[in-house]
Amino acid sequence: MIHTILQTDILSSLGGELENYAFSINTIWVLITASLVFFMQAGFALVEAGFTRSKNSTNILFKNLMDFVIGTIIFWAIGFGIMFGSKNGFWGGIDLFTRNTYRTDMPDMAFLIFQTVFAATTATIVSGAMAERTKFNAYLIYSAIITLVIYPVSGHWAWGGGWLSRMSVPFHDFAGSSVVHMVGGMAAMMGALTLGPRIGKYDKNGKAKAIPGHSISLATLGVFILWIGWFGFNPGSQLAAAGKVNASAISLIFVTTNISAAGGAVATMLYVWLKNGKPTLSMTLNGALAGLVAVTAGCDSVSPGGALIIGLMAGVIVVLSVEFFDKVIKIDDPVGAISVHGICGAYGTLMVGFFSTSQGLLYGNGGALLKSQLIGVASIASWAIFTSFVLFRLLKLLNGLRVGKRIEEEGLDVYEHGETAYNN
Amino acid sequence: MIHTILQTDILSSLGGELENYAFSINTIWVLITASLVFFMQAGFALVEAGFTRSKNSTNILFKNLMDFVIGTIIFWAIGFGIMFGSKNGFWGGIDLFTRNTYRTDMPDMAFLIFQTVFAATTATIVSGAMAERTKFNAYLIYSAIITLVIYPVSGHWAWGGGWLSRMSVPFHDFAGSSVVHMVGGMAAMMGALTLGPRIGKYDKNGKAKAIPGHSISLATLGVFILWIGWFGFNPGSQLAAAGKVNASAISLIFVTTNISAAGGAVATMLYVWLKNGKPTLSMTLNGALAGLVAVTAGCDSVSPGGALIIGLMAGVIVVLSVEFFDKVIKIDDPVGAISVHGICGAYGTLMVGFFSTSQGLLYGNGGALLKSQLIGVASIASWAIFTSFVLFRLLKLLNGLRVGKRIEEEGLDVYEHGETAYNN
Amino acid sequence: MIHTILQTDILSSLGGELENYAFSINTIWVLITASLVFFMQAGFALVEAGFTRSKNSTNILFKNLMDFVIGTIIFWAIGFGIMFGSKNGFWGGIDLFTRNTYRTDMPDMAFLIFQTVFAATTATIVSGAMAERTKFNAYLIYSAIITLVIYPVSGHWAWGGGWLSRMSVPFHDFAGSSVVHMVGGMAAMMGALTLGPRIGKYDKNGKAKAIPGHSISLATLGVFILWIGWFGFNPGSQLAAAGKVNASAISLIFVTTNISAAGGAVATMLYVWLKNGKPTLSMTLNGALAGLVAVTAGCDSVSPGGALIIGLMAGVIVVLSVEFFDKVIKIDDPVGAISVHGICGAYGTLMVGFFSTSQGLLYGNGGALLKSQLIGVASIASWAIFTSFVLFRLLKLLNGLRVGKRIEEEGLDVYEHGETAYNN
Amino acid sequence: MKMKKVEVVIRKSKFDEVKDAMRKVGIEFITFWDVRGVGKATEERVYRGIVYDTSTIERIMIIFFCREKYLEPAVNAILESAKTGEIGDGKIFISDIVDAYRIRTGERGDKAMYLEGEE
Amino acid sequence: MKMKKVEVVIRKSKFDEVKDAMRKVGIEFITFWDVRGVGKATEERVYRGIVYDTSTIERIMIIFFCREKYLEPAVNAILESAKTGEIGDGKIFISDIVDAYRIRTGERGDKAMYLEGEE
Amino acid sequence: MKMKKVEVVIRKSKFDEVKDAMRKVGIEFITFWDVRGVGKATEERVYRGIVYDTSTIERIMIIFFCREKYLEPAVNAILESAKTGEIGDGKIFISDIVDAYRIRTGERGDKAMYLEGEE
Ligand SMILES: Nc1ncnc2c1ncn2[C@@H]1O[C@H](COP(=O)(O)OP(=O)(O)O)[C@@H](O)[C@H]1O
Ligand SMILES: Nc1ncnc2c1ncn2[C@@H]1O[C@H](COP(=O)(O)OP(=O)(O)O)[C@@H](O)[C@H]1O
Ligand SMILES: Nc1ncnc2c1ncn2[C@@H]1O[C@H](COP(=O)(O)OP(=O)(O)O)[C@@H](O)[C@H]1O
Repeated sequence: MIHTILQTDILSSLGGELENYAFSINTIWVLITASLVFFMQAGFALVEAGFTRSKNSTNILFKNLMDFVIGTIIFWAIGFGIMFGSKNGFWGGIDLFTRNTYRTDMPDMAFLIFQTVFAATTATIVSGAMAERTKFNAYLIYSAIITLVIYPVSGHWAWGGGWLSRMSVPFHDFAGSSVVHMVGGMAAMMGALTLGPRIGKYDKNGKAKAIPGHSISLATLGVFILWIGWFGFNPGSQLAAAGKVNASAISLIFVTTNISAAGGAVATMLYVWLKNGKPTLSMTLNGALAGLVAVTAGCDSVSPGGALIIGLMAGVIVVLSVEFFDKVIKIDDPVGAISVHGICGAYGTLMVGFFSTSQGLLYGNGGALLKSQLIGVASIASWAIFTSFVLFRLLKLLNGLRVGKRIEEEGLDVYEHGETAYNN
Repeated sequence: MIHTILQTDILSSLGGELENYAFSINTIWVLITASLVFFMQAGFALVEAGFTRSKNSTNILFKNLMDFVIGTIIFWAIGFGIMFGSKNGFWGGIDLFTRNTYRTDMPDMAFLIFQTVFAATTATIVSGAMAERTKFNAYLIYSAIITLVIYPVSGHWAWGGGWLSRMSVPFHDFAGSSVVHMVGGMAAMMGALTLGPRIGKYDKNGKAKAIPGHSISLATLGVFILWIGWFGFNPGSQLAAAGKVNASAISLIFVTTNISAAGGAVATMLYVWLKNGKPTLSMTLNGALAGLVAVTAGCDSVSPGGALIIGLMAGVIVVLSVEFFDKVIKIDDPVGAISVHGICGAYGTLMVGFFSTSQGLLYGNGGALLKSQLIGVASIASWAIFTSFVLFRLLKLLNGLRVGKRIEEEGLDVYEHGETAYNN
Repeated sequence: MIHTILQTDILSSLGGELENYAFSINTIWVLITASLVFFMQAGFALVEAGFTRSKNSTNILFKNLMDFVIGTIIFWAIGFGIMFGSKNGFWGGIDLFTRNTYRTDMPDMAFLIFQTVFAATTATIVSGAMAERTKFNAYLIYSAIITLVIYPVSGHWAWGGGWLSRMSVPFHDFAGSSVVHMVGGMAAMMGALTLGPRIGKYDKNGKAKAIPGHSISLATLGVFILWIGWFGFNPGSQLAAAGKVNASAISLIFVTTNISAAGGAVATMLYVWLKNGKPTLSMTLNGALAGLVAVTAGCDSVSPGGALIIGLMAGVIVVLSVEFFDKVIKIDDPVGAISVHGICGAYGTLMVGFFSTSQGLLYGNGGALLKSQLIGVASIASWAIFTSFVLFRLLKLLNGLRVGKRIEEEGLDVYEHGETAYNN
Repeated sequence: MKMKKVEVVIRKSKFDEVKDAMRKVGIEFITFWDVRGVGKATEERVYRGIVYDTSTIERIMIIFFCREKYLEPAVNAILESAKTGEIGDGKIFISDIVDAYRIRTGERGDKAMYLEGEE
Repeated sequence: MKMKKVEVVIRKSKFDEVKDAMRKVGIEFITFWDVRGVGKATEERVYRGIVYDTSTIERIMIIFFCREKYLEPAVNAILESAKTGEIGDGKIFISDIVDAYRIRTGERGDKAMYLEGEE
Repeated sequence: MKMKKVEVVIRKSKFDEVKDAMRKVGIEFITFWDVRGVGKATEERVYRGIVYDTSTIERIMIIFFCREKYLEPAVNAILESAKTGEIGDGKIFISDIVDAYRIRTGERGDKAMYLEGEE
């Protein structure tokens, strides 16, 4: 008797202390991984600049900076509330300047910054596909709107307590293959489609021509940075590190993330090698990213072996997809954003239905999760395609989306910014 | 009775354990953020190299490397003691090779490394303003002296228990808008003034001419790196992460830091756009840095909204300041270090007097803190200006500060180092 | 009596919780430092690309990417088991896809990812010495074999419970001066030797000619990235951060690592300055790396002062070694990998025998440790030299190791990959 | 033997078209590089608050050496393909050369200019 | 019609002065690019311990085509503005051209060299 | 006074040899830069799945101006040192110049071409 009274007494007095440490550990984890995710902005900037021509480098770097800047302000002001508020299953409602309380296991501000860097990722994906011909002011507007509403709404469905998370078998997109990457990739597709291809991309007979990027060194550095960023993106999405369960989860996520990336790179390299006779770096870089995007949805629930297979397939898919968009549909996507983020994002989300060790078809759990994944991918993709289609059409109509011919030919740097990226 | 005896007994036996974890958590936090702050060296190196001409790239990169190298050794050997010793209110005294005990909540070595990377930041700021014309050996000497005495002394006043921290309303410079950045910026100003402008910077009529940097790609990458470095700089300055209070503090600091940077960038972009008709990246990069510098003093005590306003104003101030130094005072500062670090550092420190949610004028707390801030800024700036003035004059007299005309014209890389940065 | 019963009761109920936190703290530490070590891949890629000619940039970047990719898969599949299994003192045996249990203080997956990034480092060191003339497919094969067997076996001796760790005075290589760097450096030496020098490296009279790298900006950035990577490499090797002992250990390691790097850089700079009349950056970058490599073995057990001395000497040794290989033995090593990793790795390991504060000769502990260090260095070096010699000879015989003359002259980028690194 | 040297300054963006047009009229060997031109076509730039009037614009310089009979068609091909009609289209300059060698074979003069059996 | 081609190799650091000096005497169109010169002006370099005697120094090559009457003032302007008096100042070479076209208008010869109505 | 201008397009990889060979026959001053050549020597490339037939290959352009008596030895030196025998070795073109100046001294014509007292 004395026993138990005492014990509870002591436990409660210590329990608070202990809880404090859990709180601290989670906070540290979320903040550090948020820093890594932030760094992905630099990765995207370098990949996109490296894969495009030097006459447009200032422009593309500028866009990559500004989408984060604008995203930071807008997501804080409005987007966050739409995504994580609890209004209803479709959207979260308005929480001006994010002042409500959302979490008890970490400070709301930690959660906010983590979500902010995620939101900015979506916007930044788009700039690559629309590179070298998009008006700067149009870019600022659509990147604002993506962070303001497009991303938060479908984000709410999956992550904010919305309808996708309330299905009997909830849609599972752990770190955002669909919520972040596919949304970005689909918006990229609609953007590139609305814009039309760069001058010189297709000859009179409609044959695709190569427009090599200006610095594969920058692009490669960018991919390494994105890769380390993903060590924030995926394990950070656990949103906790305190306790054995969380510690084991984030460790597994590190491994699956890394192996899938490796799988993507090796598959692309080999496939291109067989197909074209030479292993090419620019494509292999896309392959690594494809593996990373694809495993993002299931990084917590697949085995390392499953992650390898997901990555390997992503590495082939991304090549086929790039060529398909380039040569068949003829949407000009200078950096391959549609394929890497859009296609591989959708593919990776579906794979969870097969490879989830607890719920996947291949582990004898039937097709219930797969069905949820299909619903999730279809609904999020539709949302992203529809809203961004409207957005880009409106922008084209009201503001103009594309720079003039002369500007495109001589470079956006000089005409839009009066500044060349490279000088003596 | 038994109760309490037992309890204390158990508590003390567990309390030790618990304290151990707090110790661990703080240590991890300080070490990781120190790593991020270290990375700022790379950021500064890239920004300064990117904003100057390729014929001087080896030189500026070399300087950025060596100031950290020399700072590491000198700050450990002597500087740290001067800053954190407890001799008196003016300086901390000598603790050769930092062997005393300073902290109980983390290992002294963790504190030392964190302070070392801070000290090196101050020195590195100076190189940008004096780029493209300063003798290499002179650079090594003055960067040593800054870390040896200039920075540690005023640092002692504010952070080492010196007189600024003992005022009735203590001076509040949380992470170093003044202690680090303004000191660097003021030394930069005296250095650039003593050197005189680069050949070709002003024409016969004294009109400023543009000397574009050689790679805005490197400069942009540098700013992204600095930005992530700031996620170490500001939240790391909490020097603790254990417990809810600390966890909440560092989370808030992440948010305010990020929002102010965004505010700085967006304000600069818009302001330049309105003024010159085109948004320019090189200036906007400075704007982001201006926002970061400005919020550094108050990142722990302002609200996100306050941080946004501080950043927005910094973004305008930095443009005005750059033009003022360039066109009116005619101090040639190739990278804008004086404006970004000196002016915005001072400005940001003062703003705490207005925007501190607990002590600020705008929150109805009167002008006491603002007065302390004024005293702090004035005294630290005076110290930095005076000592660096003497330092540069002496250097000029005894060693020479500026390379010869021929060397400046053909590039410091070949003549000072026998090495060009770019080859085939 | 009641006392103790109660106490144990409560303690055990809380102890589990506490242990959980220790587990979490260790996991976080290992994962974050693993991320930093991963980032070293980018550092190596940039250093190697920067120090070689632009016509081979795609190739060298590609190799740096692929060795990590292949290493990830192979080390997980087989290498890890060989290294950490407990078969016998010579090798650990096979644990296909790393499914056994190895640790109780952190998740096995955390340990796996940390060891994976280490393994990849060894492979990546080799590419630099063999740059600008090695066939791409040969590279893939040998880099696979290094991660598959060469590195894991000697790794097992020192770190996996093998015979070096079972000596009466165990061999002490804390973070891998020998296990990682010397192995890489020795393989690099055998590779470069088997390949022969680049066309144009030696004139008809056998005089070494300079072949400057194409971008010292990239190389410098690479060194900064390696430096921050080392803040993962060395402190991460503690494999724990929970508790005061661990926290103090990792803090000391930060300081010794940083000071030794600084020592290396400053010594190289001064020595070259005295010798050739000019301080050169490219060599000083090697000096910093030499300091980092050298302190890696003893970073946990030397004092900051000891670390400084180790670094200073490394900075001189690396210069002598580079010149020795270049001018005397005439092994053409474009980036200095043999000297930095091989020679300074061996040197640093031996120094532990002198400078270890607990066991070193200079602290009056006799020569026992030094003897163990000698045995360790000799056996690991022999293993690495012998196996890589066989490997490269076989590769040369069966597959060919070197590209054709025309390809080497016009650049590997175009002929091996159909892709130039730099375009307009 | 009559050989001419033709130097052409064109817009960078027109390079592919010009190259193709020249190939069509039989000019297969050309050498080119990036240059900057100072002329009337200017674009105002602002660097960090300082407006600098620069008339410097990136151009491509093409040179080729050809036998006289190719000259006219080549010039016409360039005039057509490089033209935008806006200021800054560039110039063509023609001068004489007195001798030529093909390094691979050591052939001299006229023979250096075409490949035996391909004409 | 008499037209000349002038090729000038100068120090990089003198470019702005030369350009301004030429503009003053009426030469508004020039084309230039970075070159490296091998000559007597050498600067010893050490790369990773190996001293390499390189006489390679970065220069700027300017070419312009002008009518004969502009030639002398232009040459004098260059001689003055590009001079430092130290080894390595560079050279000026003059040659004939036989024809010229303005791509924008197709104008030929003399007319290609100046803008109608601006003279 | 007879002065010639020699323009040479060579493989990048042959530059050092050519430079040394020329120095041996007395040509100490040359100017060179990177160019790209379009010609018969092609290397197929694939960029992101698109094969692009590019005949564009990096070359170095050397020009030097010399007195006539140096011409033949120089040409021979180049022909020998730049040759690989494979397609793509490049060309040499020779033309007349009418005048030359040394900027440092203002010396003109023949005198601009050699250093007083060094001949
Ligand atoms: N006389 C000239 N000498 C050298 N370069 C010239 C000359 N005229 C034109 N160019 C080159 O051609 C480019 C474009 O010529 P420009 O005169 O602006 O075209 P347009 O005559 O069509 O207005 C210039 O930037 C310059 O590089
Ligand atoms: N005969 C020449 N042919 C080609 N380029 C030359 C010639 N003479 C000089 N140059 C170029 O001019 C540059 C400087 O000339 P240099 O002869 O060193 O000047 P100076 O005669 O004043 O000493 C050289 O580096 C080279 O690029
Ligand atoms: N008529 C020409 N005009 C301009 N450049 C030429 C000409 N002929 C050759 N070249 C240059 O020389 C390079 C190599 O010449 P190429 O004709 O391929 O050599 P080869 O005749 O030995 O096959 C080409 O890429 C091109 O740059």
